[in-house]
Amino acid sequence: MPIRRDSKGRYVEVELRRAEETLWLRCRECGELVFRRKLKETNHICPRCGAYFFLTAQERIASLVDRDTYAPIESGYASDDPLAFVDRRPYRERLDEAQAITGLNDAVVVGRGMVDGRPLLLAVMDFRFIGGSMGQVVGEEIAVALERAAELRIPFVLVVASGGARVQEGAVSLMQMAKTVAARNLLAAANVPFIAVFTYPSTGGMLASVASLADVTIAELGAMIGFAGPRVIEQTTGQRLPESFQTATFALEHGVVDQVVPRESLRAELARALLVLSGDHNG
Amino acid sequence: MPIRRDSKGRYVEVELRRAEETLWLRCRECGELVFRRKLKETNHICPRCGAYFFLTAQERIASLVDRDTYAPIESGYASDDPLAFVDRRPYRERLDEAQAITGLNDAVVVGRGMVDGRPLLLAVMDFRFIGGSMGQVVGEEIAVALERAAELRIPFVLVVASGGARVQEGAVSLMQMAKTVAARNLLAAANVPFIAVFTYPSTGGMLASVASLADVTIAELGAMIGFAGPRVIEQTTGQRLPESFQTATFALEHGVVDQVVPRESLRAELARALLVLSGDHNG
Amino acid sequence: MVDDSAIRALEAKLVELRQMMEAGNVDLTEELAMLESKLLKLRREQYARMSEWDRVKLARHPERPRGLPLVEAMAHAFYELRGDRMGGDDPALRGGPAILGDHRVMLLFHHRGSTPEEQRACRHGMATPEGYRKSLRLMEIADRLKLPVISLVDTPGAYPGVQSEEQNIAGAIAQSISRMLSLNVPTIAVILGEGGSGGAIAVAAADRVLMMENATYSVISPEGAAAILWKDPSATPQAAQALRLTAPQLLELELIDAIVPEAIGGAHTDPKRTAEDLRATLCQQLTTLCERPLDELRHLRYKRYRNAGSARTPTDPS
Amino acid sequence: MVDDSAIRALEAKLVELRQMMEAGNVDLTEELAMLESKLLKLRREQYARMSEWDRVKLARHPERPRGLPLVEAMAHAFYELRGDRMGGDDPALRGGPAILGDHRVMLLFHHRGSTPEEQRACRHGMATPEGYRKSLRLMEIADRLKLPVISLVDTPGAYPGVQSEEQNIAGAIAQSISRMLSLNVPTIAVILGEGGSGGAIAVAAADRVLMMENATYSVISPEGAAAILWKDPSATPQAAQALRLTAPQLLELELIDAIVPEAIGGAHTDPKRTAEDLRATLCQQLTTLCERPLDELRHLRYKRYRNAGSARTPTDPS
Ligand SMILES: [Zn+2]
Ligand SMILES: [Zn+2]
Repeated sequence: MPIRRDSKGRYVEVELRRAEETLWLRCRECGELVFRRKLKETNHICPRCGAYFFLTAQERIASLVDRDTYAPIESGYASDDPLAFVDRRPYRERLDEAQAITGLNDAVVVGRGMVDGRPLLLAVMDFRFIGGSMGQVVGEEIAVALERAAELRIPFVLVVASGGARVQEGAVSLMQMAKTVAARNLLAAANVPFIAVFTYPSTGGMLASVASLADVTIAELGAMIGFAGPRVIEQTTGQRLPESFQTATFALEHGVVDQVVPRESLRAELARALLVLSGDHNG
Repeated sequence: MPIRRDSKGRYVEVELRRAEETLWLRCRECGELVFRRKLKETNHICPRCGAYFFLTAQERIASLVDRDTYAPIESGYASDDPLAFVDRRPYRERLDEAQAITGLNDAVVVGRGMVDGRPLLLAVMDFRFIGGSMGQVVGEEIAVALERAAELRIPFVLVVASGGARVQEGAVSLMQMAKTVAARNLLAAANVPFIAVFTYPSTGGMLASVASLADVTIAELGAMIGFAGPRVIEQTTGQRLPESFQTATFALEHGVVDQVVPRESLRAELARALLVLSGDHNG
Repeated sequence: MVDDSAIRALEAKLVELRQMMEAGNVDLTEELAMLESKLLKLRREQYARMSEWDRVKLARHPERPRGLPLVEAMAHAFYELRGDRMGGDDPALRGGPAILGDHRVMLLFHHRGSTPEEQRACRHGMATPEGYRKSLRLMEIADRLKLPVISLVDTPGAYPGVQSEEQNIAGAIAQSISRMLSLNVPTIAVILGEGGSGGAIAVAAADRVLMMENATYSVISPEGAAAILWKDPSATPQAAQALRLTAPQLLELELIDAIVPEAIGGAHTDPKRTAEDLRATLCQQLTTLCERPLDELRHLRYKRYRNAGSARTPTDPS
Repeated sequence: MVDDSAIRALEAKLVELRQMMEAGNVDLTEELAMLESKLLKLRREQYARMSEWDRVKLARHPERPRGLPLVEAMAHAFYELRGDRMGGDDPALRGGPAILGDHRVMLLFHHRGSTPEEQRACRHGMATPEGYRKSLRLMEIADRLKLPVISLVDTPGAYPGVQSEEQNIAGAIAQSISRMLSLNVPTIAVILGEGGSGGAIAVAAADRVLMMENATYSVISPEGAAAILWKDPSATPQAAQALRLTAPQLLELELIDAIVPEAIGGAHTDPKRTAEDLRATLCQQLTTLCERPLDELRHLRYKRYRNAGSARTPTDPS
């Protein structure tokens, strides 16, 4: 999908990569070869041109959570391939490949941790895994995380990086919208705060379900936030899209997000929100 | 106030008149002199040009309710003149005059009745009484009617003809917005339906409180529906107002009312709505 | 549609024989009965042979009973409520209180329109944020007045447009799902024609989900899937097959509860019967649901969507 | 404003004497003390003599502590939430969770802006449907997260514009009043500057309504009343008097609960103290309110608004 841009906050697409194996990464914006370890220090922002590199779920977690406070919650589920779906390739193969590349069972990672000393339940999506699409496993993991947060009465934070529904799971993936919303209603009934962080991209069925129901929504600068893909909109309506269409700034102007922050401020922003929201653990 | 018009449904202003004393009324639209009794048969529509005459509360009630089913509920309250307000004339004098002309204690009449055999609690405003403005008595009467409807579990119908708040009662009139909304919340908690009928005019504080909270809103063709007066809007913003501004059709197009109906269909429309809504008394 | 030249030929023959008989020359009663039975058999066979893509075309059939005409045929009384109370009204997603048999309900339904102008105004059943916010308002009223909610789903999907995005269509859909799941009344959704993606689930997260025999329900249209996954529009029938979007397939996947049978050839061949059958089915379901205590209903609803389409076996993440 | 030439002269004299003393020539300690006491007396007298129209001008004073700067001075932490989730955000009506002393609360407040551009963007504190729908959203969150709601009211009124009408500003205000009255948390409103009509009551239907000493609260502006009732703009001061819109008058009418004292001369003469006093008052009220059982709170709230400004004596309708 074409990346529309906030004036600041440019995402650069990088190749799918295994989490730990590449030593150097090339910035597609300016061509700079950047040492991987260096990127960790810069919040995965290109030191030369300021472009944002895509984060893996683990990298995102490390960039947000207090050191040594993170504990994963593992459901151990992997997709059943409920439709036995085959397009040009079997879905099963795509799953195996994504699992091999990412080391993940699916497109979301769930765990507990602290931000600035305040506990939270965290679900972070990984765009490398079939575009961060929501199938039965993503739905299950997010529902588990929401239920756990409700039970423990600690705030739930969802970091979105999702192209939408997992097409290869058909109506099964559609059901995940209802599933995650049902679990979110449970969290809401337990009076527990819910913060969503929108990154690039936050679109489709993920945005049209649980992600839009957060109490607080924070957009990372450069995020793409929208329901339908720009191409679909142009084809269906013949409309020309505004320059800033579906950017974080656009979402702010149209009342969809509470704040837009550059990547380097995201952790502090989250801490600020948790400070006023997480009463039970208030210092 | 200047009357903006739906393509059909033209209201004509008539002089303040005592309910029972004038035999003939002149249509300000076409000049026709119409025999009062004749008007009753035509739903107070000019037989020559089709213009709508303003209805007194009693005339409105007669036009809607099944014959011999209406029983007034009298609170017996009259305004205290809580601010001892005097502008160019004392408010007390205006009240006395309005009471003398209308035979009412204030700008709303409350009672029980049937429409097509279905019972309802009815509050009907009378524009002759200081422009149908809402002061402490209107607030009280509407609240009483809402409480009674909640208690009896029969639908509440409010027929609005109001220029807004009763300015001469200052903040006291402002409180009536909260009062009527509180009583409406009680009705809602009792799961009892609430229908509002908007006539000319339905504006200001009346529209910005209880009237807007009806489950079903029906606009009489030719109604004026809006929060701020057209002159205020033009003066504040310098905007030119659209031709259909604040008409019933405008309200329909902007999602504010469910239906727009000509005066002669209002009773049938109400019966239709009550049929599907008033389950307990369903034939 | 399926190749039906054999059927058409037989139909023509039947008309011919009937005319002959009416002309009074010969008694062809027996021959007519045989031919009619043959025709029925052919229709049944053809109907059974339909591919997924044929079903999609039946679900989209221009004469399929749907929208306002179906509601008017089905309900004893219907009072339409309009507007989101915030700026607009969407003619593509409609609703209002209605009487269905002995039940008072709140109806929600997509409307595609009959005339070309109406179809344009309704964007062929693609609802906007205004539509989903109206349906939210109607759910609120239903909850307050204790009216079970019945939704008739028939949409290619929510409307993808600039204004939809500006008005946060995603949020409107999410709110609609959320409110539907939290309703304190029984809820039934019927996938009537096309159940298209988020625009469908927005009003389909119900206690009971029924599907018309020839309806489809999918996360993406076959055309969309062909374009995205096959990068080839001609793969559309193949995509329709892969998506498992027909009623029998979805029943097998346990994503729906029951199938409402249609007349042989499809609902459009007998609109009157369609309306009657659907009303009967809904009334029966309503009677069952209304007997359940509300707590139980809400508990089962949570369980249903909590478990919908779950992976069955935990496996070690590699 | 009131004529304060005598005060200004005395202030100038004081500055002169202080300079003389600092220059080291003479000890004027006693004279200075006398003059200061005289000045205070004058100020008190003048302050007491203020007409209703003077109060209106104080309530509107450009340097009056209000909006975001006041919130930032008052709260230990404040996290602003933006947007109605439906298409826009109104900078004239703001809010978010905050920490006030030992209390976590949800703040709502009008914001007029400091710079001319900001003032234009905020329409001088006149909120739009987007603003009231945002406040509705924030009330929803407050209810869910059990945060008491505190609103700081300072608006000439809701914004009268074509778009406001198109987006049903009346309905937005009505919904806001309704939701505020149904909240399952304690609520406090402070009439901070101008409490203008429907735009004010929309967020002021609270368990406790406080008024700053020099705030005004009215169904119409004095200018509006003069135009409508007197048909004469020069009658504005007279209208201000007739409307009984000052804090002491509204306390007498039992429409508010308490007055928050301001510094002599008005809150703007000591913004820091204003913020501190207001925080202290709010925290004290919160402590009291939070002790009450919720049922009792809601019962009292209903009674309060059910009886607000009622006619006292039933009389026979003539
Ligand atoms: Zn670079
Ligand atoms: Zn006439």
